[in-house]
Amino acid sequence: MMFKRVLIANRGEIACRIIWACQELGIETVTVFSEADRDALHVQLADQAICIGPPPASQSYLNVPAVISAAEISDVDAIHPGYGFLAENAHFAEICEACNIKFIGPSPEVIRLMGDKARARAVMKAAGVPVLPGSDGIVETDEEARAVVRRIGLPVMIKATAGGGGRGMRIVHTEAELPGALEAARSEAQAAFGEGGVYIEKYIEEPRHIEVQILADERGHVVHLGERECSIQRRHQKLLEESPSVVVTPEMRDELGAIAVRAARQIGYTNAGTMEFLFDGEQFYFMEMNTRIQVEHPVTEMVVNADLVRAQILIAAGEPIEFDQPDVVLAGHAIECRINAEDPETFAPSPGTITALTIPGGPGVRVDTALYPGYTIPPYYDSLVAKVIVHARRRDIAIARMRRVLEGFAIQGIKTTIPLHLGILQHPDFVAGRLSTHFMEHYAHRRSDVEPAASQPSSVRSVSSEA
Amino acid sequence: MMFKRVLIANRGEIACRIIWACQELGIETVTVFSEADRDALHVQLADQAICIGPPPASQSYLNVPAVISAAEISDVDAIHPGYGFLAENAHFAEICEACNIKFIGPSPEVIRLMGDKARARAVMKAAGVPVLPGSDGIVETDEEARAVVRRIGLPVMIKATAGGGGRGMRIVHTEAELPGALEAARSEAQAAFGEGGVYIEKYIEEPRHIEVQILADERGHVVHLGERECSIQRRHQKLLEESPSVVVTPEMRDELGAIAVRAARQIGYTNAGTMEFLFDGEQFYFMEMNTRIQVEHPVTEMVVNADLVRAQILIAAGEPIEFDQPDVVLAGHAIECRINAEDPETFAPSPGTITALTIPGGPGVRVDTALYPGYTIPPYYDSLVAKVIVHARRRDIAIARMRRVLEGFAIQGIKTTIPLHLGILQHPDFVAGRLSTHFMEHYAHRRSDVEPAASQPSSVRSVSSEA
Amino acid sequence: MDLKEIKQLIRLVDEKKFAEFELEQGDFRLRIKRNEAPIIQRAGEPLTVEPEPLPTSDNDAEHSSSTAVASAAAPTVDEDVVETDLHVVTSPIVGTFYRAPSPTADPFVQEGDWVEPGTILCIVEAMKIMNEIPSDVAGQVVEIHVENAQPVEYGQPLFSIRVGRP
Amino acid sequence: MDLKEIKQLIRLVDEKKFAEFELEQGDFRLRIKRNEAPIIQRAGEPLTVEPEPLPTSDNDAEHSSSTAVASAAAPTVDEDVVETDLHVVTSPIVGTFYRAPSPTADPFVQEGDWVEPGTILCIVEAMKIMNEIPSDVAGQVVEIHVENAQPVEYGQPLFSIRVGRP
Repeated sequence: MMFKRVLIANRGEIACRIIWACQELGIETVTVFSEADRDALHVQLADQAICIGPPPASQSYLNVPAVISAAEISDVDAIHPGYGFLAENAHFAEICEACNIKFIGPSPEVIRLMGDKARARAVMKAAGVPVLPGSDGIVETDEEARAVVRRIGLPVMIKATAGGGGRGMRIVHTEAELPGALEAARSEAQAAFGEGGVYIEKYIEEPRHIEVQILADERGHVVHLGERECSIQRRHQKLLEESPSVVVTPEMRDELGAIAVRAARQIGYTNAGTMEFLFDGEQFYFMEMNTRIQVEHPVTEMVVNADLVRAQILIAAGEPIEFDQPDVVLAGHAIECRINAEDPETFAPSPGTITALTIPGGPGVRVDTALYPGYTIPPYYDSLVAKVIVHARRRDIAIARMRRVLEGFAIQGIKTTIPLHLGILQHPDFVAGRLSTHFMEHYAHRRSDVEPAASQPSSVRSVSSEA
Repeated sequence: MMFKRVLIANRGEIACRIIWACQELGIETVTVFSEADRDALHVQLADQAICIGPPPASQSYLNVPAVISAAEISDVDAIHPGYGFLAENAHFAEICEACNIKFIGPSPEVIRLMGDKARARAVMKAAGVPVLPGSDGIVETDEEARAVVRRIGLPVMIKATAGGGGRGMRIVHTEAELPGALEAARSEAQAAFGEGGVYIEKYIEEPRHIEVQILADERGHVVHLGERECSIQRRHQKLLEESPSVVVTPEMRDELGAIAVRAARQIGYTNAGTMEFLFDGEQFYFMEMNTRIQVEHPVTEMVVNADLVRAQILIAAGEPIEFDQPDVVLAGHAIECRINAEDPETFAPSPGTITALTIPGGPGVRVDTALYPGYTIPPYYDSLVAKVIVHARRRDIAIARMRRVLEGFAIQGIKTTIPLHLGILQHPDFVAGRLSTHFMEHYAHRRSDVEPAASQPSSVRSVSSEA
Repeated sequence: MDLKEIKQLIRLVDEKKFAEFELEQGDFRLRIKRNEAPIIQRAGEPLTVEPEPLPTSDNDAEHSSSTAVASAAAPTVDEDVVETDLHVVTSPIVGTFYRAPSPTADPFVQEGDWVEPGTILCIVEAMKIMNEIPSDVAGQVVEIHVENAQPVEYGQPLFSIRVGRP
Repeated sequence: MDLKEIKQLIRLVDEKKFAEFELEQGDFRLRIKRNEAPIIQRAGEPLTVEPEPLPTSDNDAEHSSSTAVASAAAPTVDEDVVETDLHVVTSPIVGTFYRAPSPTADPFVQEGDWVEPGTILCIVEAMKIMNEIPSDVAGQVVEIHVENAQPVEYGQPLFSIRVGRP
């Protein structure tokens, strides 16, 4: 039965994106906001908006009782958590269930399982998903760790089982480093996540980050929507994503997709989800599964002509997926740039007031943003201010299109990462599709070699960084 | 050989659209502007901009010597005429040729042939294209006219051979009306076009306007890109277009496309062109061919994932079309609304300064506009200010998407036709796909029946008309 | 026009407090513009544009009535509430406002009642938990801003209390 | 207008706290703008964004040099051009500016020459046609704004002529 009213427990572009999807389905929208977001676009787009707390996210967007209470007083049927904030909080999903409010996402059990990286790895391995050679779950002692290293060989990566965002991670190149690295990773994980458990995996030197999007309805129907390549990262934050990946052949896509679909079925996955893999040039290794919509979902939407947020809502309402696996055909090439309100040189956040905004149009261009002229970006939340997505018949045309869109995209009043993106887009390795998750380190390194001081690559134009 | 520099002899959204296409191809752009357009977006986007005259179009954008002279002083390889202005001016195309500047469009001969409606009809008929029963060319005497009417039956339409925009047209329901209608059409045509020749065609009561997009390169390769339905018109001005048409089956599309491709080959057509047909529910009848890019080209771009302006430029540069007929697959459904700066009730032009502008994002949304906040729309040119195009897997989703985009599209400072479009989008006949070129007359009629005074249909929301 | 005449014009425009002044006379053109209502800029803060709600659609009409629950309440207080020693108790949580501990009980306070710091003013129910909201000042309740059993958002004004003792 | 007079104007505009001031007089153009509060809100009007030209990209830098051909010419006039009785002859067409009837011939006019209405000042070539541009006033040519054989756009200043007789 279709929802009458949905609460969006998020802010920024993804809150707008979810409101748009609800509007197209004829669903009323209720949004929550902190005191810092009274003028935010999501507050203005929704049918109803409820202030749930002061600016810090811990007291508003992450405040479970406040969000649930807002859902209760507005009498919604379901909550869409977006990404970040409460999106992968199993406890929150449980409370929704207890309050008879549908959480738009997988079950709390699946969220919890996939949130424990060591357990997720074990479950996926059991489901026939290739995983990196490594320890069977958490490594307790140095002796255990040494045994694992001797079995799988160096280098290895120590990872926090509760991890994310690069914290609690250590690369180990020699056996001698092992005890110290274990200790450091454990205490970092304890500090960051309140849980010190770590596990060990084989470390791949120059991997690509390739992920598979799946959709699973509550009637047992699971489809995959091909892959996204997200190798362009800085400190484990994705900067630019594309679909399809230049290294994935149709055969590899079918195989990887089939593995993902089978595993999703096996763990009882429902709603949208993403399995992230490392690719060493020959094989894929499961890293983790994200049990939510992802920032980069639009590149998949562009190449398969689907609406993933619409699909999430329909699935949560008990509806079947609107298409079958054979309907999913990746056509053309899509690229997304995440535009952050940051200094493109120092990456220092650049909150402020938008004094001018011009969004270019034309074929194959999509811009998802919560900005509008006159809007003041508050300093409390993450710095993503716009997602620019382009689609074209070929990757080279998509790159040319993204360059012209970014060069014509005027955001005044703040600094943005547009000049950085323009630099990436014309980098010979990027143009040739020679990517790895270390691309940005090499990029920064090369730049500091070739061009000392703070100068930009000559053709990186400072489109929007001049206030 | 690819062009180094192209002059865009136009303004508004289509000038921006052409500049964007050039930028993606690495081509430098030169744009011309009148004194009224000094702050226009196309002037700001181009690499170079040349003032060619005072505000009236006759002294600037329609001023052939000024445009050619601008092309000469800026040393361009080619001119893209856009639509309107000089786009179907055979004389202009000839001068370009004489000046060794490539006109991005078909040859002057083909433009001239298709500009003479009676000759075009005869040539198409000879090329095997179905045309409406009617006179063989221009009708000189009442006797001739009466003979034609007796052969093809009433009602008939009298049309000016130099016609366009509904001028020089008369519908005749009885033989008695014939002499007076001929006289009236001739003198109207004489006054409007300086040429009084008229011809007679069978009149179809409730036709659909369906047109076929073709591309023909200069190497003899011709493809069609399916049809667009443009039945929603007001006084022969299209308001809303879609692709595909709900009444065109894949078999009909193949057949109509094959006819269009064959005819294009026969007349030596090159570059982008559109053959417009009337459809009486059973058969298609050729009306005319437009020898230029059309306003509504984006709906085709969305469903076939192509870039028609890019294709025009590549073809003019002697390149082959980048795809073959089997690559052209119409996927999903696209709708375009032409947003005019007009009062949605009276259709009075509403020039003015844009005080706020918010363009919604999300999947399948494209907005081509030359507006920006602070821009003042001059009163000299046509009132089209934005084209909103949506694309979705199904027509019903596309309609829902267009509604939410228009409801969220804020243009402040001027009145726009957005409320009118919202009214059309929720009209039961539109939703059911029951269309004819008289849709708007019935729509206006029904409204004045049901709702007297100036009130809007209850759910036509005045999104943007409040300044 | 010579300098002297231009100066005279400038002084006149100034004196008359016009916002804008334009004069064209053949080749001569003069334009003067005054900044009547400069946007408030607080020290150390970025320039703030009027926080007028973005007009996106007629949804505005609907949602502004909801979003304005908190923001509009304060500006619409009655004449007699506009006092300098008035203290406003706002809701510390999102929830449902109850004036009494149970449907049949008497309200915690009425307009006109005198309260002390710690006096329970109302309950805001959130997630089935009844949160008692105490007064943080001593004074007289002059206005109760919310009807019984109505939803309240974070920061929404509940009571106006004139600070003091009887 | 000489420097002293311009300074006087500047002081006056400053004193009167105007936000913007523009003065055009023939070739002379003065524009003063205060940066303090760029957003003006007039009573009863929606918030108006400064109609400043949209800065889209660094193309700006390039094309403004082209679009500004005409508009920038005035502000960069030399001291001696800042005169009140100055007449500017602009190009009536787009084309190429020639100072002489043929490459080897003498220029039609030089700076300092006296001209009558109808005196040919230059040729603007458009589409292979040599269009002779006559003076429409009597006076002395004080500045020639365009180099020989350079492209000119519609409305671009070509000559400044101090109106009068020798």
